[in-house]
Amino acid sequence: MSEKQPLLNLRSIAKAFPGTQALNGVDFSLHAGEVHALIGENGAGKSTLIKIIAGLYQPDDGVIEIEGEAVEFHSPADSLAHRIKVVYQELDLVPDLSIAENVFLGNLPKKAFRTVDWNELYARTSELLQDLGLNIDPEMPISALTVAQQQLVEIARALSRQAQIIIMDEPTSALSQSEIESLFTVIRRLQGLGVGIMYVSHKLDEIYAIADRVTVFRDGEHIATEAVANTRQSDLVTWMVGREVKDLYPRTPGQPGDVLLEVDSVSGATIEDFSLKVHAGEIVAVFGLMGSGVHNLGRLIFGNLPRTGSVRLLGQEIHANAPMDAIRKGLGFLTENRKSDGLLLPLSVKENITLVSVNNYANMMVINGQDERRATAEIVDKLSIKTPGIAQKIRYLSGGNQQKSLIGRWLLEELKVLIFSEPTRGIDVGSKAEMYRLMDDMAHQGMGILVLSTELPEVLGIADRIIVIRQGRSAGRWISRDDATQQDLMTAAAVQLDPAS
Amino acid sequence: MKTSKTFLFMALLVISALLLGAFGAMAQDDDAMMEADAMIRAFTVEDMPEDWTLPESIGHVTNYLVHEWYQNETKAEAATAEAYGIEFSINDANLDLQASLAAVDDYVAQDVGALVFTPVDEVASSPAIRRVARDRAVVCEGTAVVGCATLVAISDYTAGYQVGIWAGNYAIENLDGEARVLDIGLPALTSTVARSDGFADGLHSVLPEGEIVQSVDGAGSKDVAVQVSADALTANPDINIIFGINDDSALGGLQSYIAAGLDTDSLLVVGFGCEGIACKNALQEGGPYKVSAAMFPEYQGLLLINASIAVFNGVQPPPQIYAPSQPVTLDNLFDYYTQEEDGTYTALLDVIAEIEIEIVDPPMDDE
Amino acid sequence: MAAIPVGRKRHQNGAMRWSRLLFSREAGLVILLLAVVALFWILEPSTRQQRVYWDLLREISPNLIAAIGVTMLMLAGEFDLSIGSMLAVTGVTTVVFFNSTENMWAGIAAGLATGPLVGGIHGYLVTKQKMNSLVTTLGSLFALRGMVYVYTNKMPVSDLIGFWDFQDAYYNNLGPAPLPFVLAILLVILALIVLTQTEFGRNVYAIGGNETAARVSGIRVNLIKFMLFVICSSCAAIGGMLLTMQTGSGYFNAGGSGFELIVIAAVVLGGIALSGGKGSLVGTVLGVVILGMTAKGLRLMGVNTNIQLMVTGSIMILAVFMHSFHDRIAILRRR
Amino acid sequence: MVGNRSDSASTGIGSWVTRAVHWLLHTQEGVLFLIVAAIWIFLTVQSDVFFTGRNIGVLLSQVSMTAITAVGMTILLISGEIDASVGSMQAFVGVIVMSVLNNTENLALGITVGLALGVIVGLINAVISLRLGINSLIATLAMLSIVRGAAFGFTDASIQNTHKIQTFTEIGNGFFLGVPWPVIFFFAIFLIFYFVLTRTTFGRFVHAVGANPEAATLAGIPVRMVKLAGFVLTGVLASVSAIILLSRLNSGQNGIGAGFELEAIGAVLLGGTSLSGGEGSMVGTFLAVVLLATLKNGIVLLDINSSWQVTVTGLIIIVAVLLDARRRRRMGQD
Repeated sequence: MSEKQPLLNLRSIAKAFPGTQALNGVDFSLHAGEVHALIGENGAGKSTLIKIIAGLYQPDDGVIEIEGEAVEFHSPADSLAHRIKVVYQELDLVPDLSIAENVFLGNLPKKAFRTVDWNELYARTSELLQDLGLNIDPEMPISALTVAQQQLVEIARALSRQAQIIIMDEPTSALSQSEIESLFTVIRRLQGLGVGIMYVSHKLDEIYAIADRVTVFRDGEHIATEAVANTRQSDLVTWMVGREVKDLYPRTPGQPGDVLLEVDSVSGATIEDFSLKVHAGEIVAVFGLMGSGVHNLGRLIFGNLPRTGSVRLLGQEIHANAPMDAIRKGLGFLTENRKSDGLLLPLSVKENITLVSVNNYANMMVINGQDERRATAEIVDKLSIKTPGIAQKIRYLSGGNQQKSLIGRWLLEELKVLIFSEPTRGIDVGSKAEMYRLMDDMAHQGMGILVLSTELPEVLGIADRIIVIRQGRSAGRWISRDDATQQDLMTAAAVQLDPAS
Repeated sequence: MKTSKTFLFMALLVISALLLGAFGAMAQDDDAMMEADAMIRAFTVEDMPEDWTLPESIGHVTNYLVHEWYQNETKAEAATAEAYGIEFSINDANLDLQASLAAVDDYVAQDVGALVFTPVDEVASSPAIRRVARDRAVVCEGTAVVGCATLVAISDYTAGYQVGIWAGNYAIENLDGEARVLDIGLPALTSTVARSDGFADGLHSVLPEGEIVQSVDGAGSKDVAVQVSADALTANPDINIIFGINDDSALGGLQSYIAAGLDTDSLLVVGFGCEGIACKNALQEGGPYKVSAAMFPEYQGLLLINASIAVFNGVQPPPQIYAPSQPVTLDNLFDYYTQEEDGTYTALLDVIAEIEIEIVDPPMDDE
Repeated sequence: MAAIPVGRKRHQNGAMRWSRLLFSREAGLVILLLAVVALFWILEPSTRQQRVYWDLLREISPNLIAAIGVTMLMLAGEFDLSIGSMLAVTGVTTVVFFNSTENMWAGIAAGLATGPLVGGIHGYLVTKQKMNSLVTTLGSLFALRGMVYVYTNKMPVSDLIGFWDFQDAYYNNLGPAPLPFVLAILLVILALIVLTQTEFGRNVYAIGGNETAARVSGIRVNLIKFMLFVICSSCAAIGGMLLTMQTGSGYFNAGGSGFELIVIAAVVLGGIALSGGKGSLVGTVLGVVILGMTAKGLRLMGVNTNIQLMVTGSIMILAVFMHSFHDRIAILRRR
Repeated sequence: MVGNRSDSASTGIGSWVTRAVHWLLHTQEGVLFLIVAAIWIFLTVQSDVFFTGRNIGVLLSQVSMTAITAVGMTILLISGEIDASVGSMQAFVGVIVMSVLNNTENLALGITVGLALGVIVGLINAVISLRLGINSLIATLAMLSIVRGAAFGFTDASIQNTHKIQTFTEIGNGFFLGVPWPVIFFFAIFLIFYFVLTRTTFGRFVHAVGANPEAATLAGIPVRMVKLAGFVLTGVLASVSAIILLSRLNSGQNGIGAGFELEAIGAVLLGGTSLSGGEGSMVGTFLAVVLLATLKNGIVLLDINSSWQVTVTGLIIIVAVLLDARRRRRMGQD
């Protein structure tokens, strides 16, 4: 450890919420010019810690020290005053304000009578953005930017406050590989300027790429802090899940059966002329970068977006624009946006799980409560969803358990093919492994699985056959699991794709 | 209840003082006023003085045209104006004070010869009316507003007093001399307060032990009246007289009485206005609704147009031109109206014009 | 990737701004207003006089002033339904103080003070107690109106002293312009400067656009919302003061015929999104004028009040549809 | 989560009591129930006539119109939409049904026409909100004006009862086994839709489309149809209220129903239904409606100045929302 005074030092921080002890006396320190990664499964207490540092929560116990001095944060303003800036996972931008106003939000340059100094604002924003390699008009509304550009605006916001401590919460979750690379470049530059960066992520490879030290939390406890160079990936995983995860990708391919799903020259949204087939007992993956259209593909096949071309399930045509028809014929779709497109947050676990299949427990529209509860309980058991009861509101479950509930929603239907769009986005390592095992099981039971993903290790680990999608078209041929290499897929996906545009 | 009475009284006092102040200066010549009053009661243009000119247009700002009273009255105004060859138009404020005052401005912008004004609120309309009345003939309808050249209205207190006497006598003859009254009033307007007061005083003049058991605010509309009277009737199921400051209030009270499952044989309902079909039908049914203080909108419409013409010609009428009122019952209804085949009623204007009214003044020293 | 000189960019933006203006919501509203005026010009001869328009400006002044506060509040994503009842609270308070203190300024001060008082209560309940503002102010719509009813016993409170200056001010003019409208426009300009040129104003937009973002950026969301509730009720109080001048009395039922709905309709017509963060005060002004002109035109034509309602309702649907259509075009243009 | 273990262990009365206490203290319905109970006890002590069959009958039949409309509004609000046009519907349906009855003397026809009007206005609301994509609050506020205008366009006078159909008068004023018919309608409608909302797939879909329309679409639920059904249902139930009101007033009146929408929506919100959709309770609506009616009834029974009705209604709304907000914060929901 460095002998220098740390920029930020958190000692035995504790925070409880009704029913849970979110943090139980954890420590964390951050030095100038350091990238210190914080990892842990969902529910480990990472986001609670971030919110405490940001001044959104007040700790029940413990000390926060900035350069050796104990401080108390009563509001985000206090935290910002100590030049701490959090770059949140879910982007905190105001869509209808200009880029410049977003960068300087809460801190606009002013002239006489507390009016905004627009010239100063735009000039300084231009400078900051150019520093980050972003050459855009600061007067444009933020909604005109791509997600990656918005991410950079968030970082520009941190720079605008001359933050000396920047906390990045899952900064790469919406970025493509090349965009991640340019983010890392920015991080290294900030490091050189003496900024301390707390880097929160699920992606272990990123930690090896960028971080100096790593701290692991589990269930609100501090487990370990080590120099990254001295740790192996398997150690990290063991610390996070509290046991050894031998094989994250348990795929044991079986013999593919008949063709179940046939997608023939489908076009629509950003997709042009895309075809694929999924056989029984097979896991097929479509890999693409963000913006490649890989997510739209799922919606086109499922009939949630207008399309041309044909989609057949067991030879039967699935109508465009009618998810109902797809479901009736045995096709399911697990969306990539769990919160916005999947969960019914105000409703119970039961109601979320039986959303699609509720008709099966109903006679003349009247629901048989007993049947429904029994079916739900079976699913909860089978997927080992952690919940105090099936009547619990789903908003209180962790991300992984929410995702499992959403899968459970489809398991109650007699499906032939299930489309998984980003099956493990935002869930922790332990749940990931369970998720993959589940997909493997489903394939062995004769279902066809179609995975749409932007995560390369996942695609390589779980799929039997892979195709790459680039700018809405298939890029290259089908590759079998055994022939696929990280290099090939990345090249196919990224070539000709300008990250900044 | 005591404080509210005092309050009412104070307000009445203030308003009368204001009225007196406004008209005091002009009250030089009673004879001239009586003459004006007589001229206003003329029936045709021929009966009017030869040197009078007719305004090109007359506008009427009403406050609640949904009500049958205003519909029948404005119909009569329109018919009279048409007979005279005057352009007549109506603008309805629909109980919105702002809209009412804006409508006054609009008539000024249209440069109407004379303005008939029914206030949404008598006090709040006064500044606007005073301003407009400086160079324009403004005649108030129903309720007095300071600034109007004159008011065309019945004597609310008198009309209430008359039906009060009628009700008292009825109670003596048919209700064993017992009168326990539910008063469905409207405290917002002085005219409707005067109706309730007149009724109570009239009743007491023949039946001193008669009792106003409860006074509720029916807002002058049937749905509110039904609601508030239903609760009042459960609190006091022995009520045997319902008085309403208009027919809707009275009929609403009756409706609640029926819905409460009470015996309608021992009930008397006293209405006010009898301007529309509802009252006349109810009288003919022979149920508990036996009497209403009729105000004859068909004749008031005519008076309003005549008064407007008089003021337009610079004549100073008395502060109030009393329109006829009369307790009507099934016995005398057809003295004043004939019923047409389609069920509608036609007013017999010449009979109505002959009704003699003796104004009863409210006691001023009632504390 | 060379940096573009700042100067050139400015220039470019000038052209961009003009095209933005041309395709803005406000441009659509101006066209709608002109269409309404032209229609009445053709149909009703009396609308061809100047004084009709001066009358119009005078009569919409209370609504306009109240709409300023509602706009600012709605931009931050909150609501106030109680403004109609505020008119009565202010009026009655003012006149009661006229009569008891016999001092005009004391009455005016007391009347205007009701704004911050009621707004402060709303602000406290919404920001500290985390109550939903729509339901809270629905409650105070009834509570305030009821208190006025109880206090006045539904009798108008008249100015017994006779502050004629106070009453005349409503009908006085500054040059050709009605005094109330001059006041309203001054307040509009002030609010416009606050909203577009000060940090406070930009923070209002930020809160409405993304409250979490505003919060984590150190913007004191609760304080700003509290102030907006105070501003909104105060604007309604000023509106109520104008009505008190016009009527020379405290009317218990002032604003009781759906004043809040008329104002909110005008604000929505002006393009303020119900979800907050979007729209401009200029739109609100146009919205108030369009609704006022429609009502006035129909009144001058002698159209029945309830038919007026139908026309107003249809115009609202048309305008809101126009806005949503405009939003879609704007998204297309951006692509 | 610790408590659950002991719940399953303790059986019978113990767990029942625990659950009842939880309901009373930790739900909006429970809080409302406690307020209603307190006021009922107070009024029973204060007034001899309050807790009599007749007064309760009056109280409930007074509120039946608001209640029936509020039942539809609860469903609509849970589905994430709102209908402000129900106030004008009271006038519009009233004048038309009365005139149909007068002209045809056919009760069934009159009621059918009334319900059909509910369907039509509901459909128009649905088309404007769902098809044109206009926020339903704004769309139906506009419809509030338009429907009122239509009522006035139909007739400028109130329409008196000239058909004298006895059964029609019974609808609003009659009794069945000593219980007023409006109360029977109200309870029947409440029970039916309580069942529909909590025990049927339609009810489930209503919750789903309100909670997350996109998720509902992806689950194969016809979101627009469900919302449309909500609009139509609200329209029809507003018509039912209008017909009962018509019978009680015995005449079709143009001016009635102003502010009725605020009363109905206010009751639903007071009952704990969320403005943002997905969450709501029919029982809460029921209790809220009864609470508001009790206040009005009590104020008249105690012969307090009726202006207090308005004040107290407002204050109760604020207090109930305050309690709910505090409860939510205690539960850590915000």
